[in-house]
Amino acid sequence: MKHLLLKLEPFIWLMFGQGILLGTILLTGWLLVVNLGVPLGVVSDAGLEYERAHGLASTLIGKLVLAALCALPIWKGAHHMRHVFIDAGGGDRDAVIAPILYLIATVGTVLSILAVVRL
Amino acid sequence: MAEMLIKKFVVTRFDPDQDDVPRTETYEVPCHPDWKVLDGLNHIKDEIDPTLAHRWSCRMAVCGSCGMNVNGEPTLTCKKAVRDLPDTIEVTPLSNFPVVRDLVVELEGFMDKLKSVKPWIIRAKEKAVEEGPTRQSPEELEEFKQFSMCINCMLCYAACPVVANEPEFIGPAAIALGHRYSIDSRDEGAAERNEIFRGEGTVFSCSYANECSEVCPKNVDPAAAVNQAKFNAVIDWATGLVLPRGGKE
Amino acid sequence: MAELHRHDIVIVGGGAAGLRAAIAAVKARPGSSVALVSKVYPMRSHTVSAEGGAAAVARADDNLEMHGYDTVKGSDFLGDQDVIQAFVEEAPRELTQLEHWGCPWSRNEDGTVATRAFGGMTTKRTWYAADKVGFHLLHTLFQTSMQYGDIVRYDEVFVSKLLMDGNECRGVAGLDVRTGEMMGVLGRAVILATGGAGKVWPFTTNGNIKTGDGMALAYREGVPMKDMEFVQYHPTGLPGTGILITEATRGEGGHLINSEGERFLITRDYGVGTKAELGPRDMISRAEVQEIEAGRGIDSQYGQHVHLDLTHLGEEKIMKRLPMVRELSKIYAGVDPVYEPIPIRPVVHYMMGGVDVDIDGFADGVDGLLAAGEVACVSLNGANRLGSNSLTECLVFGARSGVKAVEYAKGTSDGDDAALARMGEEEQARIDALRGKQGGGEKIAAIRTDMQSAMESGCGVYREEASMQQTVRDIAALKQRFEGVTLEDKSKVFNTEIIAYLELENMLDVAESVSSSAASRNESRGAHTRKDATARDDVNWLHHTLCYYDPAGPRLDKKDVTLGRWEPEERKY
Amino acid sequence: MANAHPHAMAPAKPGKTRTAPPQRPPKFPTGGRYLAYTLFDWTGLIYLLLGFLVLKTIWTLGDGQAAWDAQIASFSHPAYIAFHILSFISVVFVGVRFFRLFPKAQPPRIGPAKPPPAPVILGMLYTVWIGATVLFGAILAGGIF
Ligand SMILES: Cc1cc2nc3c(=O)[nH]c(=O)nc-3n(C[C@H](O)[C@H](O)[C@H](O)COP(=O)(O)OP(=O)(O)OC[C@H]3O[C@@H](n4cnc5c(N)ncnc54)[C@H](O)[C@@H]3O)c2cc1C
Ligand code: SF4
Ligand code: F3S
Ligand code: FES
Repeated sequence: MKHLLLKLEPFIWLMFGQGILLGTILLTGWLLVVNLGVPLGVVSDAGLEYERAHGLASTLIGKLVLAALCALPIWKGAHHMRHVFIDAGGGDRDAVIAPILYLIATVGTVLSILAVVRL
Repeated sequence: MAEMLIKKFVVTRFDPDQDDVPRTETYEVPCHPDWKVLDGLNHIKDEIDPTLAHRWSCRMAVCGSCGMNVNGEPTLTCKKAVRDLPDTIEVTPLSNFPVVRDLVVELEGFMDKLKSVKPWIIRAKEKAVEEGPTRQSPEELEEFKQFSMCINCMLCYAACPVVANEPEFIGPAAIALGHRYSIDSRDEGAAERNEIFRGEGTVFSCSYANECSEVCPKNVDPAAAVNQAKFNAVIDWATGLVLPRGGKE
Repeated sequence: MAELHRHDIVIVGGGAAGLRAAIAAVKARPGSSVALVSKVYPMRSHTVSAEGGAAAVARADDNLEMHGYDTVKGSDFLGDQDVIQAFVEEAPRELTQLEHWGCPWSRNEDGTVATRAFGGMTTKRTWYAADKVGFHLLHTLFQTSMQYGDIVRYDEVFVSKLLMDGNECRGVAGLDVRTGEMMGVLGRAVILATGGAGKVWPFTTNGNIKTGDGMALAYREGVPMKDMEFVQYHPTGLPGTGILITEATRGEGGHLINSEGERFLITRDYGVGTKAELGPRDMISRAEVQEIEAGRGIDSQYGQHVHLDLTHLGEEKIMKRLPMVRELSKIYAGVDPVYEPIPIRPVVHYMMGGVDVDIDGFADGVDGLLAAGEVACVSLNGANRLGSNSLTECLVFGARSGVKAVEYAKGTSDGDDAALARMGEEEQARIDALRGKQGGGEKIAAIRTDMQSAMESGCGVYREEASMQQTVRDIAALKQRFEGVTLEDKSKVFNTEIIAYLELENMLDVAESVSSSAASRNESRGAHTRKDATARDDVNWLHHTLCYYDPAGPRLDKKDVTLGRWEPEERKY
Repeated sequence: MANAHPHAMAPAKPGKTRTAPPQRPPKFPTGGRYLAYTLFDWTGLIYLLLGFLVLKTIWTLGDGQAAWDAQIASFSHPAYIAFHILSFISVVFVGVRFFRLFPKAQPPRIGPAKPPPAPVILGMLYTVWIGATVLFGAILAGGIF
């Protein structure tokens, strides 16, 4: 397991790094409009009207962006939670904790892909 | 003679022959305003308590022996002025290292790690002296120069949260020194070292806390080195996927 | 004695000279086992603090002959010319070798190695890596040495005795600082590379570890100390700490200024002629002292000083060529050389003298013992070393002694193990008795301070019969007082009080040989300047001084200087 | 002061004398600069939850209008508002901290190419961040397309 983890580190870092980079860049707009602007009534909800949203999301670019928007932050989160455990002194249990977290991230990724595929 | 500053030095003491665990001892030290923390410690050793053990030599911030935690911050004691510190100066051995005695920490672990990154020029064929010096442009020199400034003072190891928790982690200074050779235009060992960097306690253990660079007294910026090495390893891995063989430089 | 470790050769010291010797040895005879014993981790050795550069002919407008002549003249004709010849020939190879090992030498635009001007050198022949040359050199050597499995390091092991089998040196007794145990590190040849002894003086550029241990070790076994009276004062040390501001500041165009704002090396005649700030160190140090004595010094809480002015060089050049000078001035003198002049005064810097060795590094009078680097006196530097010759010396003669030592080791025997072990036991017993030693209540620090002031008053920049004789007597008295030292630390682990004790013991022996050698030389030559014998006297004194250990007091002798193509002439620049 | 891992910086061969165990940096995890680092790590939890929440939101888009409208409406719940404000702060914090560190992680050469100097990279990152936010926000808000 440890060995596999070592082999996967570059991949994990790629996803984690993009989670911070792309994740942050995309989440900012999403949060501002979908999660805060519209619910607080600052931004009109016209843009989130179902037909329009579904239409835009079903384009190829829409699918890619949305998949990245879910999956990448999950990788960032999983990797950072691994470090939260390590920093709390759980370094010795890393061989158990890390696979669980990355499994969660993998499941999240698969679901993200599914979510956009079924649009 | 300038006005003396009276400082209270609270110093960690540990003598494995006598103490189970470290304890602290407090000394009143009359300090000349120009003194560094190291001068205070030397005063204690010379005039108050000759049993105090601490390492030092150059007193000019270049030999790297005198690293300790001063008021919780990893510091070169020969560089930190007492003037800039509060009345109570707490001196403890560097964190994240086993303590040999008093303020002296175990360095063998670092020596093992340093050696493991092959910090020397690797070439397919050693160049003969008769060929004369290699040409290297000032720009090529600039690329690695910063990372060659490391004085092995271990402050970065004392500050890094990952070092505290992952014993295998090669750590900032050693990785910086390995990376320094890998990006030297005279070296041909990058692939070999990348292999090492992908082993256990790799560059990927680093969570980019950047604390190493914050405390580094020589502006080596080891965090940059570690993360450049990481970046390289990711690129290596990715090109390896595209071109399964020969993708490595 | 806890352990005996057998090797082919043993090197004491992990500075430039020791590391270079170790690498040369394993390369010359692959498979030889080389022990490298050092009282600190090698990268802490004081080579690390060298700033300015290392000399070797590199430019088209330079040649070996000029480097040779500069060195001979710098030495005030006391350097052995065969040694100087060999040195200048090997120097470029050694610095090139360092380049191949990764030393980050500063570069010219075309990618060739850059060189700068240094005091007493006719042209730019000093290779540099900004102003951290010693640091880069040491770390390059140390890191390079790590790849050789045959170099076995004993870090933080303090050598306190040479193990002798009759007249042959067959190893060393080392105190493992970590455990407090003695170990015998045995080899068929031993190279001393323990560096200089600046700590014998109160005000020095040298670090805490430069206590002349190797000199004392050899001295006590009957090897003569050569030319010990020649102690280099560097003209630019920071008042208070003695931290060095490199000569490269002058090489890059810095000016020395007195309280009247005068560039005194130009306006007054101090013998440096048009070289001005690029004159040799002995002359400039004397000029500074004279300026201060004439009332043109600047007052400070650390006594009088003069100024080194770099402000006209500009920030860019200072940051590129002299970044460490700026850092050191800011931290340790509170001035920023980009805007203000740096306060400086002469400071003890370098030992021209040392263990008397021949051109291959073999010590005089004991078989199987070699020495290289600052601890040795191969007579390259004579009465005054030229700046930047010494790092190169460490490399050239370090490498040479490494090769010679393995050759020698091949043709000789291991020596009598039992006798060596017995000697080690005795040394262990001596050290064991020191822990918590009851004595007359004398303190190490007090004796050390008294020794340092005695040396400053008798063996300073300017010397006189009466004060030198007084220092000789003072040192003898301090050796008496040393018997009464009381030690408090009873722990075996990392007992630095015992180290301080052993170092003081060594320094007292070095002080003894320096002061008696100085008192014997009745002329002024190079760094040895007498107010009561101001002229150089080639008729009676064109020879080396030898100083032999004797429990009753040192014995002095003379040795011929090897002349060659350059006849002594008046030293004027 | 908490202990560090008992083998932190321990040598391969056991030390020659008994040592006191390594201590963690005295200010770790919440003193001084460590606070920012620790918080940075903990934003992982927010990103994890947020990632799954976005996932759920997208999923409902595939479930039809009713599910989608209900999902969007639920965001007005004060608990969601609070979480999303926290999320927004986290996201900005992560961006600022990481973008500051990002340029120096570029090796001096990537293959034969040289990355632009650090200030340029930093400028580019912020331009992209702000630009993308405006663009993405405008699309979501129905301003364009
Ligand atoms: C501040 C400064 C600046 C200088 N700048 C220049 C310059 O620009 N150019 C130049 O050419 N020269 C310069 N010099 C001189 C030059 O640096 C030294 O002469 C040279 O580095 C000496 O090297 P070394 O190998 O002989 O000794 P060191 O580097 O002093 O090493 C001595 C070694 O011996 C070991 N040792 C000592 N005693 C014992 C013992 N009892 N047991 C075990 N080990 C022991 C030490 O641990 C150490 O490893 C400078 C010197 C100083 C102090
Ligand atoms: S990288 Fe900096 S802090 Fe770390 S050992 Fe080197 S000089 Fe010290
Ligand atoms: S502090 Fe440690 S986590 Fe990485 S950036 Fe420095 S090595
Ligand atoms: S004593 Fe050398 S770095 Fe502080």
